[in-house]
Amino acid sequence: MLYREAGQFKTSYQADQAIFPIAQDRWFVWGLVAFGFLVLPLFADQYLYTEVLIPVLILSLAAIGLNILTGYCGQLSLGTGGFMAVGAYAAYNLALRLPETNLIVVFLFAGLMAMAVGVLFGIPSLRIKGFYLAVATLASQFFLEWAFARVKWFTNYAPSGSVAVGKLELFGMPIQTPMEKYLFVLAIVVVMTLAAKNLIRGRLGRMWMATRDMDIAAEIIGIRPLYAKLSAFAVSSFFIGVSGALWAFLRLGSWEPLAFDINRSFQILFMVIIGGLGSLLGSFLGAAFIVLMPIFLNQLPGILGIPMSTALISHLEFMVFGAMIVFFLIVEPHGLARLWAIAKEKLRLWPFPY
Amino acid sequence: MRAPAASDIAAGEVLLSVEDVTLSFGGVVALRDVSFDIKKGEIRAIIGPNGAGKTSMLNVINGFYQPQKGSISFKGETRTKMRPYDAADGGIARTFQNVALFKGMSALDNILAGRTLKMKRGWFWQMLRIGPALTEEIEHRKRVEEIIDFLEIQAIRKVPVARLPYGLQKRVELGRALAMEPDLLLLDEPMAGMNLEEKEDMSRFIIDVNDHYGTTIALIEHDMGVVMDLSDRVVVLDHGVKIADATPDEVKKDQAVIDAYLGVAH
Amino acid sequence: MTLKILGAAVAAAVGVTALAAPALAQNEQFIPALVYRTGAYAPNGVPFANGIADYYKLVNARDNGINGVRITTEECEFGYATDRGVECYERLKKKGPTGAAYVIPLSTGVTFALTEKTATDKIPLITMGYGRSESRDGTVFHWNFPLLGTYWTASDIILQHIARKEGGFDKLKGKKIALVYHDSPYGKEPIALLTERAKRHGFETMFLPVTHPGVEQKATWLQIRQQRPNYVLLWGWGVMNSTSIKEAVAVGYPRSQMYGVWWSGAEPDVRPAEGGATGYNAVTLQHTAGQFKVHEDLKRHVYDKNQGSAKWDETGEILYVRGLINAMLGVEAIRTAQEKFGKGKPMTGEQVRWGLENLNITADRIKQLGFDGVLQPIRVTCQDHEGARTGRIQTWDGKNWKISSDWYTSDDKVIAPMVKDAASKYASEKKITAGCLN
Amino acid sequence: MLGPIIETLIGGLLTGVLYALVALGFVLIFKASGVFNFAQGAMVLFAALSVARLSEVMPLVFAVAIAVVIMVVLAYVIERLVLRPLVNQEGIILFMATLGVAYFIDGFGQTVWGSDIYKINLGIPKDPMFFFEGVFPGGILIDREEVAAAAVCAILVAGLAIFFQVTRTGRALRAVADDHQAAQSVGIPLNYIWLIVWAVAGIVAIAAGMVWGSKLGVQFSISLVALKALPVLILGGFTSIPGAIVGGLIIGAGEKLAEVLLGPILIKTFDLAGGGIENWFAYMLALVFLLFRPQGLFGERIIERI
Repeated sequence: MLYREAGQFKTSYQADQAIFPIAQDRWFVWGLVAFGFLVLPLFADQYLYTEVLIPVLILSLAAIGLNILTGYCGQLSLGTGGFMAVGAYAAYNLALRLPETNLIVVFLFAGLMAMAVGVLFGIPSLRIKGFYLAVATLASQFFLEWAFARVKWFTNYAPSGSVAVGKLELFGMPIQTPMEKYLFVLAIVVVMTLAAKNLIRGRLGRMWMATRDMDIAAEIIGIRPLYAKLSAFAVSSFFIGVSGALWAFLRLGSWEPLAFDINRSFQILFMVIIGGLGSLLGSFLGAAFIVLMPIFLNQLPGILGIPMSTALISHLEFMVFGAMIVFFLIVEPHGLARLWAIAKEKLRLWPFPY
Repeated sequence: MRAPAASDIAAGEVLLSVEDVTLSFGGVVALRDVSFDIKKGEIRAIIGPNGAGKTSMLNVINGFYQPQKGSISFKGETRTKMRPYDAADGGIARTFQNVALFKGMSALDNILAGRTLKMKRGWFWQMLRIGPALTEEIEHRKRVEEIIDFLEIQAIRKVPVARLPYGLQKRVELGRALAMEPDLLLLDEPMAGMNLEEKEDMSRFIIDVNDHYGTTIALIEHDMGVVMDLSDRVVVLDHGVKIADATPDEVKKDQAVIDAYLGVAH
Repeated sequence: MTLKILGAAVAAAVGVTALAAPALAQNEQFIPALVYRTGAYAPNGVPFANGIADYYKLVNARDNGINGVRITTEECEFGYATDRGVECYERLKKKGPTGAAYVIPLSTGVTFALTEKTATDKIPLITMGYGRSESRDGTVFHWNFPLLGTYWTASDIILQHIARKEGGFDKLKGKKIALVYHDSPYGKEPIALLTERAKRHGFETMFLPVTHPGVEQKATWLQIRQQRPNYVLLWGWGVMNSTSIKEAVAVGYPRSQMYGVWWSGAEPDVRPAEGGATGYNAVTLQHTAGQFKVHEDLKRHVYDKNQGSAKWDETGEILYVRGLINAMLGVEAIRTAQEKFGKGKPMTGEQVRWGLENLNITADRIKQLGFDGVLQPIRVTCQDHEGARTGRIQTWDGKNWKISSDWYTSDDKVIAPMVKDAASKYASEKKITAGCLN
Repeated sequence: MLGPIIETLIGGLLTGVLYALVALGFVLIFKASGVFNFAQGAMVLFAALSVARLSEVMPLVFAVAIAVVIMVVLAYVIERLVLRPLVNQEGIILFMATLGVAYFIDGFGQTVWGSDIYKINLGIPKDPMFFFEGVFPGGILIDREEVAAAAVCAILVAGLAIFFQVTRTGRALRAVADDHQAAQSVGIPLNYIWLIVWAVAGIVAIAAGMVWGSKLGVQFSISLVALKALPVLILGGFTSIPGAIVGGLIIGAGEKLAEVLLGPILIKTFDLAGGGIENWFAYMLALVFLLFRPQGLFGERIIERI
């Protein structure tokens, strides 16, 4: 009964094509955004910011990027970690060599550099499909990881190979305390999610989805496969690049190439698959799940009072993690987003059985 | 809907001509020295028994296959190496023998996908979706709504195409092809697997498209009744060779066609 | 059915945020323990973590904590991954009545990541035998304590030993020394000192990085076989160490010409190669393997009450003993802080920092603690956070480690200027004014 | 200079054979069930751990026998709990399921067998053999262990090739790989076939695990060797056994030659901090081949029909 769209008729095409045509959805999302900006900062403590909210938001941005490439355009990629590294090091070098540049420009530059590299490594996708492409994108992952560990210019000749970021500030306001960092990340993520939603609803999104579903038919109705696939790689790498820069600047502070290794690519791929391929909401749900699960598992013995050695806990973490992935894939191959949709449908009937 | 592109060819002139095209896959010869033309505004049928090379012919016209010999001239200019999206750009649209719709999208989105070539706004505007991008989106949405009304599929606008019955899927595919506002529409067995009542609907649509929009149509069909009623001229292919090219009445009486269909030892 | 799953997922998410940490009694000193007991670095991480945990149990059991303040600790697994290490630090730094007393990251990568954070959170970093070599200069790195030796010290001691074998530093001219190192901040630390020494004495250097986790080294050792360096220095960690020694056996490079840093010279590194590792040398962080007087207390107070985290015969191994020593230095620092800021009270991070900076462990204090013959006196000052710069070379004879040299002290004429300009470069970059805290 | 090149080449070829051994497991399961099994690395680790720990308490032969039993049981559990509910799902869902299985086996293996470094000694002497001492200074070094491993691999490959081509179950396996439904429709017991395939892949994992285990010591990082086998797969094609061998040889030799010869050149020209180009060079090499043949050297051509 809570979720009934009876009586909500659209009079204009614009209204019909809105992001959330059903009023309940609209209020829910506006409520969520307002909660994020206004209510949460009141009671969230430092640990909640740095270990839960900021990682989930930044990684969902990367998950959105990968979702655009794999969920909407059907190109499987395992190179996410490498593209995040490109964003991080591009931002670091720009901030180092031109210290006064505004933080927004730094992150935009990071996105653009990752976009360029993404397109370059997207070219094989024109001839290669499916798992061959996934393994081909591993070439970009290992090459980028190697380049940032070896070419000294990227890490400003630091003998240790690890680079660090100084004090951040935006239009004069310092971004130091966890809350400021959180609000900055939240603002960027909300804006970029809206941009992603608009791209997906528009012409570009349809081209991606057409290429995903049947690329021959797409070609025949006038969609150039080169344009569709490379634009997907470009936009996806832009999102991943910005997320890489955010991860380095706001989450880590000081990092080395190993922070963006192959495990990062797998982590983001897990988020997209568990969250739900081809759904922005799925990217957020997947990111939240993958970030919270290990933390929750580490604290579980403490809560239940069973003394466990850390080795056992971390082995358990591996096992439960693997089991959860298999469980979710069996129960709902289309991920948490579909579960959410089913829940909404249940809400439509809720007190009544049918 | 405005008339097809203001092409300089007057009605009745040759819109597309196929000059002795030969297509072979390794040893297998699909088409051998086939030549025929399609005049502007007419409904041209291509018939022949199974495996005669009808779909291959369509694929050559639409640039999916590259013929080993011969050429095709469309709207006056002869083209050699052509990719399918160049054909689409030039104004050739088509439907498929076994429906090739985008399963992950709704019927409305499938038809809107047909508008891709017509929409011009760049990424930046699409991202903001305000001002010019929004007006463009709305304007093209209006155009698509006209096609939806024309094909009477208003009810299934938001339904993912995978859930639609076969007949409606064929209609959505026709809608997508019409959304490209083509000069030449290639229909590959639009009525295959349909019952009588659906066939009548589809025939009415084809005639309306031809009259209302003046679109030239090349039709591949097995149902002789439909072919004879709808088409102005008929090409008959058999084993990749053209054996007849005339009006429906002449073709009906042509002995070679009857042998091809009824099967005579060659 | 699916609604039930959704309910469980939501409960899980809520469970985490509304989580109340188990409240700790007031009079306890909390010390976090960043460990790795799984993954490619477990073979070295496990004995070290056991050593630390057992020493805290010993202090609690034998002397009922430090002047009556019992030690509580909590382990957090981070598998030698820098970002998970930072995550563990963030989670454990506020626990206990006065927060974390100090942090032992056991990873140079995590040390780089935490250097700035610990300065703002006011929690000292004890990086015994690792960390940033320039953090020895306490006037700039107020919160870092690379006690007993940095990697510049280790590599300098090895070079002094090689020079003595060759008959003097001038004999090194024209020789070729290779460094096989773990491709991370840890592995890259000695490169600066080796290049500096190479410039002074004219020997050739050859740097061969091994990518994480160090399983694939065939090409590296084929290069060594072809270029024939006179000596090979090994800066590996985890499974990389044993793989290096096995590959050396495979290409026939004499193990007697191989010298490992104190983190590449423990039993888990040499046992897998069985007989092949005989003759392999490593520099010692002062101590070597074996059981000392402190082990007797350990047996009576901990292992007899089967509280020990390792098997008794493993307690003599190098990394376990190093864990004991590291915990001992931490406890002594807290004890020194309590002398000044009040006995019988848990110390804050800032007070422990003062304790560390004024750590003075004399020879008879070492005897009292049961580490005689193992350690030399350690004197930490604001300028010198290293405290001691001595070490020896030990050799694996197939069954256990034998000391094969007498004490060396790293040459400050070479290292001091390097520390000076590296520290000043860091100070200018981070806008820190050099000087001692209170 | 010729001596080192030949030596590196031989070393590379032998390492390539070891990669092929791991790649074989991938090919087997992909060829017979269309599943890109990312858990092969974890299975190699699990097999190596079980052989190592068992051989501590019993002679090697018994340890291997029990390990075979363990791997068959593991295969049954995977098939029953993971694959059966996911029949007819698209490739990416099955790929993700194997990723989940890989994590589970990693955790489970280390919980049961422990995460220290264990030894497997196959009784093969470890010191190297030297040839052509006269011709080249220092002779050509060949690692006896790897030669033995190459022999093991050759036997396995021959056996599997025959198994696939000749035997009835082999043909059934290939039918299942093409189309699950079609195979089921002609009465091939799909689940039974998958059980065989995963069990055989488990046995191949034991062989790979023992060889890599004796070379590197049995430890968690063995499961990362799977990442070295991927370029072999894309070069040789996912569906061909000879492809895995040829791919392994090319990648192994190419990787080692690049590291030893190309590495120093790159370091000088770009003033890099060290070489280590093996990892990405193998993938780039495979990628170049892939651009010419998008389905690998021996893989079946993908034909698109509309």
